[in-house]
Amino acid sequence: MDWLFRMKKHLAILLLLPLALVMACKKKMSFDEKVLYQVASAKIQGFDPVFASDAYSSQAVGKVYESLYQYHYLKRPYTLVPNLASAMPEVSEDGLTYKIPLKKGVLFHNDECFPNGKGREMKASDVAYSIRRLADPKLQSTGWWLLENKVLGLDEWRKAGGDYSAPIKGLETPDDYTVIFKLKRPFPQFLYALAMTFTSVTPKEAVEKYGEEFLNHPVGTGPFTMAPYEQNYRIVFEKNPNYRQEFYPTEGEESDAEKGLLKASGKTVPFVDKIVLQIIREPQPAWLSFEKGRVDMFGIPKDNFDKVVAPGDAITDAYKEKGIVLHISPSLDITYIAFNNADSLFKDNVHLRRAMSLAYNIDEVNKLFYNGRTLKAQSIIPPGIAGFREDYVNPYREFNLVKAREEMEKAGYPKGEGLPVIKYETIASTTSRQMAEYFVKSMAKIGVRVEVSTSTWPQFIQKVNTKQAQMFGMAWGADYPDGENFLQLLYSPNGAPGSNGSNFSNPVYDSLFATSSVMQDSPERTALYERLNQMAAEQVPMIYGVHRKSFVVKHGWVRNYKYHEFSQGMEKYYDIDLEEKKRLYQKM
Amino acid sequence: MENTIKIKSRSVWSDAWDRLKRDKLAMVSLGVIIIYAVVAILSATGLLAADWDQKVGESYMAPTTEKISLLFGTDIFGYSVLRKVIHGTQIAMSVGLISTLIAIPIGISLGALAGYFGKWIDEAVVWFYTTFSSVPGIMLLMSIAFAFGKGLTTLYIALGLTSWVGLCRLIRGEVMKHKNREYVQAATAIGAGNGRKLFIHIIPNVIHLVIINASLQFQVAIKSEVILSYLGLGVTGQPSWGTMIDDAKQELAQGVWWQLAGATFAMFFVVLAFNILGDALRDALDPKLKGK
Amino acid sequence: MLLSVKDLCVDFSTQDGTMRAVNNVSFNIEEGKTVGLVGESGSGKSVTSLAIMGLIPDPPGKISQGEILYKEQDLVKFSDAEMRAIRGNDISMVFQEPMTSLNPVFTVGDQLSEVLMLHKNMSRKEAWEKSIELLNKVGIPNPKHSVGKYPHEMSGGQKQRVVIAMAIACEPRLLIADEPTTALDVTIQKQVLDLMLELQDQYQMGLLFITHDLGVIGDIADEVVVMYKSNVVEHNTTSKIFYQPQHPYTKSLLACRPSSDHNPKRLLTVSDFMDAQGNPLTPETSKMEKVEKDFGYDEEKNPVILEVNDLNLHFPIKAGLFRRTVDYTKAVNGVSFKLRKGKTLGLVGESGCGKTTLGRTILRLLDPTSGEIIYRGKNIADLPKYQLKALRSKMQIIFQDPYSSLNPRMTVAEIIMEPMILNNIKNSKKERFEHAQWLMKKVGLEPEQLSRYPHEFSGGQRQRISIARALAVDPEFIICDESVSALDVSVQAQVLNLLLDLQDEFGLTYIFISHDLSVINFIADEVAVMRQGEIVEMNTASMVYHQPEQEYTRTLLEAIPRGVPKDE
Amino acid sequence: MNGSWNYILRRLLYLIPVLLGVCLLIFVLFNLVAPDPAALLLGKHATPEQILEVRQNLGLTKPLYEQYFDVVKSAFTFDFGRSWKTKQSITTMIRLRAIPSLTVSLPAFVFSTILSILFALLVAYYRGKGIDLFVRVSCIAMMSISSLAYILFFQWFFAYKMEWFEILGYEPGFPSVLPFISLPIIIWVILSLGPDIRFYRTVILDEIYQDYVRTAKAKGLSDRKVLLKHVLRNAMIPILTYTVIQLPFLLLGALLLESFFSIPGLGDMTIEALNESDFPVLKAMAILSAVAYVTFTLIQDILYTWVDPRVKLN
Repeated sequence: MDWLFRMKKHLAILLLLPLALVMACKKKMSFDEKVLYQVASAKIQGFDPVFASDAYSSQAVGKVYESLYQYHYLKRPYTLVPNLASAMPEVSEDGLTYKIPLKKGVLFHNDECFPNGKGREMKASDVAYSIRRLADPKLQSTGWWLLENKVLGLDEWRKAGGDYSAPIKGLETPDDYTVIFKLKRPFPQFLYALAMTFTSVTPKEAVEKYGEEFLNHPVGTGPFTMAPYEQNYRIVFEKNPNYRQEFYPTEGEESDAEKGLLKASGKTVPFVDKIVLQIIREPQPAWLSFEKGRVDMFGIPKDNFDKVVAPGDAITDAYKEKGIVLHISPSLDITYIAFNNADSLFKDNVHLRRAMSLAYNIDEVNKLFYNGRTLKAQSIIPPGIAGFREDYVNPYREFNLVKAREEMEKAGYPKGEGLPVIKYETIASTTSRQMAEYFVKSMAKIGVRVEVSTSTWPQFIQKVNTKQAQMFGMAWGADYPDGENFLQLLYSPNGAPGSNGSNFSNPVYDSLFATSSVMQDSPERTALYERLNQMAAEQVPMIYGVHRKSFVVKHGWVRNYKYHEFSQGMEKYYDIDLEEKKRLYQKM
Repeated sequence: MENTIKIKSRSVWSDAWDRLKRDKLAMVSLGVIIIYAVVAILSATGLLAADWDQKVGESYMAPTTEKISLLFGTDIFGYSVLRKVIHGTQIAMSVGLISTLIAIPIGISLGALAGYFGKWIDEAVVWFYTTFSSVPGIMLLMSIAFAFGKGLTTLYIALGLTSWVGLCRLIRGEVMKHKNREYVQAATAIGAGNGRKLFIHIIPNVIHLVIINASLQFQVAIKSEVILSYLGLGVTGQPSWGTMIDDAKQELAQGVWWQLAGATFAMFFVVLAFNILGDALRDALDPKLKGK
Repeated sequence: MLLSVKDLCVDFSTQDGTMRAVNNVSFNIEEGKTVGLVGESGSGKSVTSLAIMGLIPDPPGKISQGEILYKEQDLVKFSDAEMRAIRGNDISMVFQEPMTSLNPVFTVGDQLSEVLMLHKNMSRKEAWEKSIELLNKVGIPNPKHSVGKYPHEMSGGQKQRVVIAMAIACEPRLLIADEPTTALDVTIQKQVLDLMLELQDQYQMGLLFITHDLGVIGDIADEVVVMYKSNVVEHNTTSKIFYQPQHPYTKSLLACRPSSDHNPKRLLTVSDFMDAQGNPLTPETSKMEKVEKDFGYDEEKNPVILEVNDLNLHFPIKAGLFRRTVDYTKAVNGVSFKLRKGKTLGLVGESGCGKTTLGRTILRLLDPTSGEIIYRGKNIADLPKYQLKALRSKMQIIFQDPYSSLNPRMTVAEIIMEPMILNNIKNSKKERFEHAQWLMKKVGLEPEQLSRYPHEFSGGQRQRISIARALAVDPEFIICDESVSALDVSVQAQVLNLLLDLQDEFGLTYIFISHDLSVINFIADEVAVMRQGEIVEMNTASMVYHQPEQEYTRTLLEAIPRGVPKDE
Repeated sequence: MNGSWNYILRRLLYLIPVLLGVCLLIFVLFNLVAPDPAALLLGKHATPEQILEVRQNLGLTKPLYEQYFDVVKSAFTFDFGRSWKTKQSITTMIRLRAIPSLTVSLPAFVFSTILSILFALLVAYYRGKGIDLFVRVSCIAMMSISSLAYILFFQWFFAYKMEWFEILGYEPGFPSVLPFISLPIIIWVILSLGPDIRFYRTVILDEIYQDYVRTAKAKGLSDRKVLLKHVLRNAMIPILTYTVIQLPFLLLGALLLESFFSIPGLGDMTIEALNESDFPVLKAMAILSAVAYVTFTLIQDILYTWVDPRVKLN
């Protein structure tokens, strides 16, 4: 090792040598193949549809599996169209029986689980099998709530232990291409359930062959296939060679044609050969990767808004130059700060709740945390869904300290006197922490003292579920585009540990909700929804925050992109313009 | 002992202090630490940067020399980053101090007991810290957070409870060595009991290791606060360097570098000072290592 | 002329400024001749030898002046590479501490071959063969096997032989030996010295022999250079030095070493020959009186205070999966003796013979396996610990290493007062302090120094502090465990005198443990020779010395350096 | 030799109390203290009945001693079952995740160790000179910056601005993995260089003042030769202690690095599991690291006998 001393002067070169080697073998972007680079910010749990409860897993599952129905890619408001079903169902008068015809010639992916490794045709029995899996008590699917207490005989089947050979009254397959569902009671949202990933069709052979490992061996009917999942942070999907003939939609919203979204009309999907899904947890590297064109499209983290977005929601020139396009679309969600209405402090004190709502300057929140690009929420239902009224203004939503102080007096705590310190629960992310800080400051202005308690997600959930959280920040995203999905957040039977974490309980609200929830879509139901929505506003069971917007940036070479709230499986419509990519790449 | 005090003599400690005084770098470091401590105290008593939660400008203003409060720019709320940095000093110093104060008594007492009494006590302590150190530290930290909830107190406890093993091991080894030294044998010969041998004779002879360890533990705690903030175990309700650096992970791509820079520099100097002082203390207190 | 050192000055820079370690030292060594360099620790003798080897650590050390002429070439001016060619080849060196001067992780053969391969261009195989030859030459048994051993697998004496083998491997012209035998037992010391002389004779090397003990080199050196405080104070042929010493320091060195022929009442020390400024004094001749020790005893005045009967201390040897005891090391094996008040029992033996263990067992610092320790009629061998406390004030111990036996974090006052506090001697702090002051005077230290810390004292002074601490409880019985072995001969004499003075004054009883027979002879009334945990011979000192019964005792006695010049 | 086998066997038996302790520790920490995972697993539409069912399925309703016994059982059978959260087999998870972790941590560890020893030798050789001071001060300075700051800055500067490396990701296989792992490795090396060089330097200097070094010099060996042969070999003993004991932690990978560079490693998995109260995964990781820890201390002991002939396994 004597060389070390002789080489002292050249040590730097010695150190840099391996570095140069690494740089030499840096990856080159290929322009020969249509590859879509996507990003997700949380890991994919696995590829079993019955567990695909989080957004990213469900999107990943949606590339490989299909449900009976799907949302129309371009039409708004969101409407259902057949996917594996060949047509919309025949629904009986009483709304209890759904007869669904299936497409013929739909093949499963080629997989070892089938004889000769050739994917066989998908049949009605596969649908029934998949529904049984969702209800199987041994699996404890996270999507069971969707069908719980809805399909005739399914709950009993589940109670009895889930014998796959046992018949279920409400689930019949008269022939290979027909499935009949019989419901216990009217459930107007039932079809939405059949469009969710939970109800995707899975072949029995794969489940039986792979057993518990099924979740790593996706075998579906979807537009893309993938090799056994190895829990990598980079998942590669390939175009399904067995895919049936599916076409790009020919109609859409008015503006779609103008945006060039109809150019591909009638063409066979999918367009891309490959999808590379990269999981990147931290926003900084995700953004940097996007900028470098390593990722094709990307939902912007809030802090990068300013850099990308010029005033007026347009993209900044610097990015426009690079061909980057920004899509801003309202998303079907609501953020809120919930009161625990089971807490004696808030239970019967609507004035206190109102006072706190009035003291919380949502416009400022909008500006600080969402760069002023969200919609102030008046009540619980977001725009774009029946029940939302453009003209409705919640009297307790405005920022008005004078009124807030009046309410404080009515509440019996003038200037906050006598009011105990309120505990605000939040999770430990950077933004949540900053939001909590802002909330504390706002409440201090009317003499309400708030103490922040941060937790990890499990702790937070536990506190909410055991009704220990006094106040907490939350958000709700639509499972399906129906007001019911939002209004049920305040329905008292859904109290903790259910989705009504605020434990709001109001007999009038409950009975109106019960009525409306079994009604088919109709003006009467919309009126009822509106009434419920107004009650939700005036009772202030929670301080409403904002309806967020989704900000998606994509590179110029991604074609046919349109924001979709329920985007699982929509990648089949995307296209990559390789010429454009090459051109724009040179600019970078 | 009235008579003795009058006669000036040089104990090991005063010798060490003399040696330390001669080390200019160490004295500068000590100065830096004192300045940080003063800033922390001033901030804790509300004399300095008490108004950190006041807006001084727009959100994310770049650093400018126009106003002192804008020297490091502003954060998302338009708060002065400089004030936040100053306020963060208080958190950093208290995290360092308190977690060190928690870890050291545990480390010394377990280490000394194990090293001195040996036999099953030693076996038990060794088993305990082997068990303890074979579980990944991060799990311990997180579960302590589960047990105590989030916040500053948890931070103190979590960092304190997970950092005694090194010291314990060190003290155990040293006590074992000293136990067989002739001066301890001599103490036995004059009739000293276990307590006396351990506390009057052995511990004062290993305590310098504790001081060196403490100065290093202190800076490790300050650095750990950043990691814990990233993991969501950080301080809430007030700015700390950790939360500032954590914020920066969303800001940097946007060109907002000053929160990261401010907090990193503030941390850099105090950690550097503790490191240098730790080294100097080792040289001064452990003369056999002098000059290394 | 082989080597000629001229006006050598070596400076060390310290925090308190420059310190001169060697001042104007000059001497010559001729081929085949031996020069002894004598002086106490810190006198500059080792630095001189390092300067010749070019091994002065720089910084902080520096040769500031003078020449070191080796075969007419000035080594001081040599470059590092030139010096390396000389080192180990022309001039080689043997160090004091055989335990640490070999690299523990290489085999003896590796370390020997290394020097041969370096200077003699031998191949690994040749060097290995030569190494075996060398080991044979220095008297290592079974060299073929030993060559593959690691240093720790050898005894101290064997290690020193290996170091010597390494030093002579390239047949150097000059061999420097820096206290090569100080750390060894007397018997081994003798063998090593004989070996070196033999080798010197064989190769006709020049030999520079460094020691603090004039006695050691009396019979080997041709010339002696005496160093005191960085300066050469006397330089002459060995016989002149021994028979006509000029400088008072040389005289004191000659007088302070006890020997079996010369058994004075008290040893003469440096302070008898010169004052602090170095002015010569005339020593009190009364001290030099030879005494024939009185071995008789008076039942009244000298009752038996300690009786040890069949004392055993066996350490278990554990082995196997569950650490079961498979055998015992018999550190103390069936030892019995009686000790009378006011008398001194000398316990002598080679290192590892169990003498230290025996001493500590008697004090119950270690627990005996079986046997009786009857102190004043009471068996204390199995007394529970809490009852021992009362005995502690009666029995004390003074350890070997003055550096580790005092707690460095306590002042001398605290050290001396601690036993008083523990044993409730004196009632107030003030009284204790006064007693401590009185003790300081008794052991020959200034009472003002009470507030100092141990590290501010020299080795001899520290040993005095240890004595003061032992005396603080007013004991009647003290075990001195190699208490003077780590001291230079000049200091050793002072401490021995002090111990005798104190014995006279307080009627103390000693067990004096040492490997040095001349010291034992000087101080003890009765001598017990220990070997492998057993007492092999026990008799009055003069009987043991003059009419030893055991072969083993005889070997020990023969090993004592005669302390007479070579040419006599 | 029989003695050493006994020793090794005895040390392996020591695993039992340590594993029992680790089981107790994680049982207390995660079964008693950590939040109930059932509700979390069921998502936002949970009902009390379902929560109860899930708790039963997970064995959380069993008596505590039985639950502890289950932990112990899995520790000794190495059968960790499946993750509560992802339903993945934990053994597979660990197998798949260990590779990326080691792909980063092992080369990083090897590089940093070799580099630091080289630097330490260099500065020990030139001790007290300018280069020594410079390296020492740089080491301390490098250690004084938060690792998070390094990651944020390096990723932004070297990968994004300079485009020297891939920003993130992980592709299995060689050499395609290189551009992804180099930056994390460089950051790791930079983070460990400071403390390592300091430690090795102290260790080497401790040896440099030993007597045998003087003997070696007296033989006529050059300073370099002495340093590289005699000193280094002896310094290997503390160096081994220091390095070997880091090995079990390599398995865990680097937490922050894995998160920021999207490397699907075990450290990242642990953090996720902590965030999701995924008790079986945490249990498996704790047990695994305890086994690794005890095993590596044993390996360390065995290596001692190799570098230091004075040490015998006993």
